[in-house]
Amino acid sequence: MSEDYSVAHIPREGARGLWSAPRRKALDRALRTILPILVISGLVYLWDWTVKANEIPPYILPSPGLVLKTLVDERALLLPSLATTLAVTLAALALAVIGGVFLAVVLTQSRVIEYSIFPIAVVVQVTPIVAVFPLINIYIDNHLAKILLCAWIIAFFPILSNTTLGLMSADRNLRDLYRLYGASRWQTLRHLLLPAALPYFLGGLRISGGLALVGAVVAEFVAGTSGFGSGLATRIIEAGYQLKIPRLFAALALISATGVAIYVILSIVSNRILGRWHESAMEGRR
Amino acid sequence: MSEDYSVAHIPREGARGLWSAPRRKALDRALRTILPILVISGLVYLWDWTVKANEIPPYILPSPGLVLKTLVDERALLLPSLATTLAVTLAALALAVIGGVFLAVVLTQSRVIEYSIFPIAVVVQVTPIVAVFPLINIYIDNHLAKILLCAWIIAFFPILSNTTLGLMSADRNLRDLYRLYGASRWQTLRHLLLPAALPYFLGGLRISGGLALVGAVVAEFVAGTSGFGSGLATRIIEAGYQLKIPRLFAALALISATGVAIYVILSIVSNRILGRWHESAMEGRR
Amino acid sequence: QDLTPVTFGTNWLPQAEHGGYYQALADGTYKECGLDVTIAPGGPQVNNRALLLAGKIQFHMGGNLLEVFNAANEGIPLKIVAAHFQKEPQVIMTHPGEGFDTWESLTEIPTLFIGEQGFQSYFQWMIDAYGFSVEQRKPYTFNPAPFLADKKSGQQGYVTSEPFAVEQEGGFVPTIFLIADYGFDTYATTVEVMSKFIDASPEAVQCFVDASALGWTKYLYGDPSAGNAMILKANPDMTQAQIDFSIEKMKEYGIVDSGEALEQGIGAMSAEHIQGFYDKMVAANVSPEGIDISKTFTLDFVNKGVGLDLKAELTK
Amino acid sequence: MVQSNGAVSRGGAAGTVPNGSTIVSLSGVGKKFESGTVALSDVDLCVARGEFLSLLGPSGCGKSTVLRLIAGLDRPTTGRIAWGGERRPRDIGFVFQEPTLMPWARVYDNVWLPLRLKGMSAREAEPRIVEALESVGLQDFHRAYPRELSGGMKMRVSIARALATDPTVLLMDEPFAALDEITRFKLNDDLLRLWKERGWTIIFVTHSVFESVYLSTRIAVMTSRPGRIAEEIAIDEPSPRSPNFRMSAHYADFARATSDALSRAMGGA
Amino acid sequence: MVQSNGAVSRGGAAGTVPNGSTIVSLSGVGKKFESGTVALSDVDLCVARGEFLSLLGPSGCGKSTVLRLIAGLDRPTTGRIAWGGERRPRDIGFVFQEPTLMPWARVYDNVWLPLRLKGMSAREAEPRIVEALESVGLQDFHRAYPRELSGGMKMRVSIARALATDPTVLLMDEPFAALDEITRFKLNDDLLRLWKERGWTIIFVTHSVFESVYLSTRIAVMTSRPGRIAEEIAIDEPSPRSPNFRMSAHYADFARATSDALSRAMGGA
Ligand SMILES: Nc1ncnc2c1ncn2[C@@H]1O[C@H](COP(=O)(O)OP(=O)(O)OP(=O)(O)O)[C@@H](O)[C@H]1O
Ligand SMILES: Nc1ncnc2c1ncn2[C@@H]1O[C@H](COP(=O)(O)OP(=O)(O)OP(=O)(O)O)[C@@H](O)[C@H]1O
Ligand SMILES: O=[N+]([O-])[O-]
Ligand SMILES: [Mg+2]
Ligand SMILES: [Mg+2]
Repeated sequence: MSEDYSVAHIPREGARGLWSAPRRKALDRALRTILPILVISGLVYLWDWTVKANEIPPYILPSPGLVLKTLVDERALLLPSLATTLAVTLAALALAVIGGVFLAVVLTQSRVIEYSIFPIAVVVQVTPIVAVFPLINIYIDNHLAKILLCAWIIAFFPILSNTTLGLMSADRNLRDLYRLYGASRWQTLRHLLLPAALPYFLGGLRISGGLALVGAVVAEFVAGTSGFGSGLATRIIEAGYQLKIPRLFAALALISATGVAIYVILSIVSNRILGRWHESAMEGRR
Repeated sequence: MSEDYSVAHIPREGARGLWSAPRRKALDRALRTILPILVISGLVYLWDWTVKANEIPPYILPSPGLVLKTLVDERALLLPSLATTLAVTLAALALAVIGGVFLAVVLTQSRVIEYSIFPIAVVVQVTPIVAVFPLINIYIDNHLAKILLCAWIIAFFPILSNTTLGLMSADRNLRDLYRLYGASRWQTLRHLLLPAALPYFLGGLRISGGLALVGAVVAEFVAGTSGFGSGLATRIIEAGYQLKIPRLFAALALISATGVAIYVILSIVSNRILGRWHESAMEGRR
Repeated sequence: QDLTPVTFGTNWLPQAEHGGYYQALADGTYKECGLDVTIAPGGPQVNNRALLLAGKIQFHMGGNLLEVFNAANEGIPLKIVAAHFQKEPQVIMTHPGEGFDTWESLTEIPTLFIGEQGFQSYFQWMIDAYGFSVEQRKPYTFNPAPFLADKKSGQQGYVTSEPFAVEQEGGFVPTIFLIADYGFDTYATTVEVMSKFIDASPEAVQCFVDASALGWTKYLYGDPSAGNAMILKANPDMTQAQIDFSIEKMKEYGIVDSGEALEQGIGAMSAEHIQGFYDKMVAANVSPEGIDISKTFTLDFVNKGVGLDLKAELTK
Repeated sequence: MVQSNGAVSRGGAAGTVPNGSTIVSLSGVGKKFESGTVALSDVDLCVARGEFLSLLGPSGCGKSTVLRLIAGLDRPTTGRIAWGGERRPRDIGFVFQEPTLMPWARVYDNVWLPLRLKGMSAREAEPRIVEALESVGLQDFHRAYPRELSGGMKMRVSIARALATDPTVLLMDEPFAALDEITRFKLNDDLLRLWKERGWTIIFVTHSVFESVYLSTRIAVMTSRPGRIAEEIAIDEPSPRSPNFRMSAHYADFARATSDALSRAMGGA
Repeated sequence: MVQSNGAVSRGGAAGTVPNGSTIVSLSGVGKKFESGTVALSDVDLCVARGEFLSLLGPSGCGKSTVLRLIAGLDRPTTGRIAWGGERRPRDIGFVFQEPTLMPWARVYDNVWLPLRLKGMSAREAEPRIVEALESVGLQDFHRAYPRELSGGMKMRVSIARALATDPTVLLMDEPFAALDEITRFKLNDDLLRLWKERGWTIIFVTHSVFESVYLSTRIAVMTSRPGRIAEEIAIDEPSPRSPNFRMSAHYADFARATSDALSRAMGGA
C-alpha cells in the first residue's frame, strides 16, 4: 500500500509527474539494491562498534574489518572451499527440485498414492541426519552420493510440500475445462497444473535454496569433506579447533553471502517467470 | 482426477448409487487412515525381512520387532525424553508462527522494509547453528532460551516466506475494494490479506512443523539437554556411542512418529480452516 | 565461609572419565577449600571452550596438549594448570583375527573411522610418523555401527568406552592399540584457565587443582559410589557396568595415575614432557613452529604431591 | 398469438422432440448440493440433433447446473441423462458463464488450448485460431494476457476458444451478457451462421428474452429454485433468420409470449 | 425527434452541466497501460451532483477504466480529474464488473464488509445488511459462501454490498448484466427509488440501450479504442419514472436515438 495510492490521501493530480510509472520502477529497482546494502552496512557498523566499545577480543568476536582482512588474506584457502560448498549446494538444490516436483506430481495423481507416500516423505524430512548417517555410511559407498543424499534430505521437503499445494490449488473451473476437452493426465499436468503450481513451487524453491546450502554444510559436518574437496564446513571445524576465530567468521560470512545471493537470484528468476500474470509478482501490488 | 469423473469414461448413470457423495466421503476418510498404515506396515515388513534374510546383526540394523520391544521395555527412559523433545518442538513451532507471521506482515508493509530486512532473514536461515552456537552460548544465559532460539532459527523461515508470498497474492480487485472503502492498514491486513494468505501460511506451517522437530533435536545436539530434561537427541547420542542401536532406532521411531503426527494434525487443522472456500481443501478436487 | 561459585565445563556427557571431579563435588572436597563448583557437561557438538574464552566459565576440560598449542599460536591468554590424564586414552580398535593385530599392520587397513578432531590431531601425526594415509580415513560420528559392519576396518575410541560397547553389543573383544603407547605422549584431560583468572584468583585455581586431585584419588582408590551416583543421575543413559569397565581400564592403562603423577600427585606435569611432545608435533607438521611453550602452562599449582598420602592410606 | 400456433407446451416434455433425432435427454433429473441447496428437481428435457435450444429462467434457477450436468462435469442426484449415440460425444464445446482463461497464457494460447489438447500443433491450429479471434474482433489482442483485457474482451476470448473447436454440441452459458448490443448482434448472426453451416447442436443460456427468440428453435423456460422446466416454446420461424426478423411483428409476439412465460415461471408478477 | 429537443450534444462537453453543481469533472483524461494499450484519450466529462449518468460504448472502449479513474483506483496518464468538493468524497460505492467477493466470507459478511470497515458492529449493521439482501432477493442465502452461488447471485451480493453503504457517489459497472429481465427490472426500479430518496449521484455502465434510457438523466456514448466521449444524450423525462415509461413512444424514441449514437460511435454500421 504505497502512500501515493491510498484513497485517504489523494495527491493533487499535478504531482503525478514525479511518480510516473517508469520513474517509480527505476526508483524501485534502485531501492532494491541500495537498501539491503545500507542496512547490512549499518549492522556491520554496529558490530564493529560493539567489538570496539566492549574491547571484545578477536578470539571471541573478531571485528568486521579483521574478518574482511582474513577473507582477503586467506582467499586461497577459502575460495576453493566456497566453490566446493557451492557445488554441493547447487547439486542438492537441483536434486531437490527434481525429486520434490516429481514426488509432488506423483502424489497428486491419486489420493491412494498421496495418503500412502506423504507420511514417508515426512519421516524423511524429520529424521535427524546425524543419527542415521552411520546407516547411510554403511550402505552407500560413494562419498559424494552420501553428501548429496544428506543435503537432499534437508532441502527437498519445502519444494515437495509447496508444489503439492500448488498442484491442488489450480482453479476448479479450469480443471473442468480440461476434463471437458478430454485432456490426458499428462496434458492437464503440463498445461494446467504445473503452471498453476508455479507461484507455490517458486516459493518452495526460495525456501529450499537456503536449506540446500544448510544441507551442504551439515552434510559436510556429518560426513566429512565432500569429494569435490574440503568445503566451508571443514574450514569452520578446523578454524574452531585451531581457535582461528577470524577465519571461522570469514567462512560464516561467505556462507551468509552465498545464501543471500541464492535467494536474490531465485527471487529475480521468480519475478521474471511470474511477471505478467501472478499477483505476487505484479508492480504496484500494494 | 478420480476415474469416476473423467470425461473419457463416463460410467452408466445407474452405477452412481455405489459412489454417492457421502459414501465417497466415508471411503475417502477410511483410505486416509488405512493406506498409510498399510504402506508403513509393508515397509516395516520389508525391513524385517531384510534384517532376517541378510542376518543383519542388531547393532547395525535391529529388526522392527526388537525396536518395538526396546520401545516398550525402555519406555521409562524414552517417554520422558519424547515429552521433552515434544515440548521444545511445540514451543519452537509456536515461536516460528508468531515470529514468521509477524515478520511477514512487517515486511509486506513497505518495500523499504522488505528490501532491508529480507536479506537478514535469509542470513539467519542459512547460518549453520553448529558454527554460531558458541556465540549464542556466550551472550544468552538462559538454557531454554538458547535451545528455543536454535530450533526457531531452523523453523521460522518457511512460515515467513510462505506467508509473505500469501500476503502478496491477495486478489487485486479485492485490494482495490478495500482501498476504495478506506480500509486502514490494520483492517486490510485482518480482513483481506491474512485470510488470503491462509492457504500459503498453512503450507508453510506444515513445512515448519517438521523443521521445528528437527530444530528441537539439533538444538539439543548442539546445546545439550534442554532444561525441560534430556530429549531424544541425548538418547540418540548416548545410544549410538554405547552401541545400543535398538534404543537408537526406538528413539528415531519416536521422532518419526512425532513428525508424522504433527503433519497429520496440521493437515487436518488446515483442511478444517480452508474447508469450504479454498481449492486445495475441496472435496473431489481432482 | 563464603563459597566462590565457579563452573567447570567438560568435553563430553557425564561419564567415568570425569569421575574425579564428580567425586570431589559429591563429597564436598571443593567446598572444603572454598569453591562452589558447577559441572557443565559437554557433548558431541557442544563447545564449552568458547565459554571459557568469553569468561563465562572459569575452568574447562581440555582434550590434549595440541589444543593449548593452538590457543598459544593464536595469542589467546589461556594456560593449563593441571593434566589429570597422564596418557591420551585414545585407542584404535580392530576386529581380531583379520590380520590387523599389530600397529604396523594398521597402515594397511582399508578403512579407519576417525572423528574430525582426531583427524586434525593424532591422525596427522600417525601419517607423519608411521605412514598412515588420508585415504584410509572415514569420518566417525560417534556410532560404531559402520566399524562393526566392516571387518576390515578400524575405529578410534576411548579405551574406557568404545571397547566396552563393542564387547557388549558386538559380541567380541576388539584388538586395542593405545596410541599413547606408540609415541603420542600428550597429557590429556587438562584443566584450562584464562591467565586473567589465574592472576586474579590463584587460590581458587589452587583449590580446584588440589580438590580435583583428591577427588580422583578417592574415585580410583576409595569408594567411588558418591561420584558415580552423581554421574548416573546426570546421564540417565550411563550404566554401572560401563562405569566399572571405565574405572578398570583407567587403572589398567594408567591413564590417570602413572609416570610423573606417581611421584608428584595426580595432575602432575613437566615442562620437558610438554616441550618434547611439542617438538614431535612440529616435526609431524601437526603444530605450527615457533610457539613459546612456556605460555601454555603453569606449574604453580601442581606437582605438590597432593593426594599421595590419601592414596597410600586407601591402598594400604 | 404464438400460443394459438400450438407451439407452446406446458410442463416437461421429455421424449417429444419437434423434429430430428434426440441427441440428449434428461429425465427426472434432480441435483442437490452438499450445502443442502436443491438446485434442480425433476427436470425433463429432450434435445434434438441440430437444435438451437435456449434455457431461460430467473437468476439462480439452475441453468448453469443443467449445462454442467449435460457436459458431464457434475452428476445428477436423481434421474438420468441419456445420449442419443449411447455415450456422450467427445467434442462438446462449452462457454462457461465466467471467462475461465488461463492467466499465464496469452490470448492466442488460450484459444489454442482445446485444439492443442486434441494434438494440433500451433501451425495446424493457426487458421482456426485466427478466424475465431477475428470473428470476436480480438485479432489485435492475440499477444495480450487475460489480465490486460476488459470484461467483455475476456468473454469474447472464451467464445473464440469454443468456436475454434467446431464442436458437435455447443453449450453456452450467457456468452454475450457482457457485450454491447452491436457486438452482440454481430455475434448472434455469426453464431446462427455457424450453427447452420456446421450442423451444431446448441444449448444456450441467456437472460435476454429477445436474444432467445432471435436465436433459438425452441426455448425452455425454467422455474425458480428448485429449477424445473416450466414451459417450452417453439420458435417456428424458419432460418436463415436475418436482422429483419428483429423488426417483424412475429418477433415481438414471440417475445411477448416468452416474457409472459417467464413471468408465470417466476410465480406471476 | 430526440435531437430536435436539443438535448443531444456532439463531442465532449466538460464544463457544461445540465443542472446542479459539478461533483466531478474529467478534462483531457488519457490512460495508457504499461502493455502499450491506449485505453482512453482526451476524455472530457462533467458529472453533476445528483445526476444519473450512463456510460454506453462498445466492449473494451474504456468504460471500466473511466470508473476506476474516477474512484481513484488508477491514475490517468494525462489530463486531470477534479472534484467539486475539492477532494474525492470518502464514501464512494463501486459495483465492479466482476463480483469481487471474499471467497472465505459468507454472503452476510461480504455485505457487512464496507460497513465494518467504517467501524459498524454486526449488530448496528444488521438492519442495513438484511435490507440490502432482501432487495436483491438473497435473504435466504446469507450463510452461503460465494462458491455456492450462481453467477447472477454473486453479482447480486456485490450489488447489495454497494447499496448497504448508502454512498454519495455510486459507480456501477454493468451490475445487472448477469440477471434475468424480471429481476433486472425490479432492481432498476429499486435503484431509481434509492437514487431519488437518498440523493445519490450514480455513474452507471451498461450495454443495454434500453436500460440506459430507462435509468439515466444523461447518457454518454463512448467510441472504441482509444475511448473518448462521442456524444451525450440528455434523457429529459421527469422522474419518478415508472414501468409505464417503458411502454411509451418517448422511450422508444430515446432508445432509437441512443442506438444510432452508439452505431455512429462504433464507426457507422
Ligand atoms: N457448488 C455449489 N454448491 C452449492 N450450491 C450451489 C453450487 N452451485 C450452484 N449452487 C446453487 O444452485 C442453484 C442454481 O445455480 P446455477 O448456477 O445453476 O444457477 P443459474 O440458473 O445458472 O443462475 P445465474 O443465471 O445466476 O447464473 C443456486 O441456488 C446456487 O446457489
Ligand atoms: N490492466 C490492463 N493492462 C493493459 N490493458 C488494459 C488493462 N485494463 C484494461 N486494458 C485495456 O484497456 C481497454 C479498456 O478496458 P476497459 O476494461 O476499460 O473496457 P470496458 O469499456 O470496460 O470494456 P467491457 O465492456 O468489455 O468491460 C481495453 O482495450 C483493455 O484491453
Ligand atoms: O571423545 N572421543 O574422541 O571419543
Ligand atoms: Mg449461471
Ligand atoms: Mg468493463
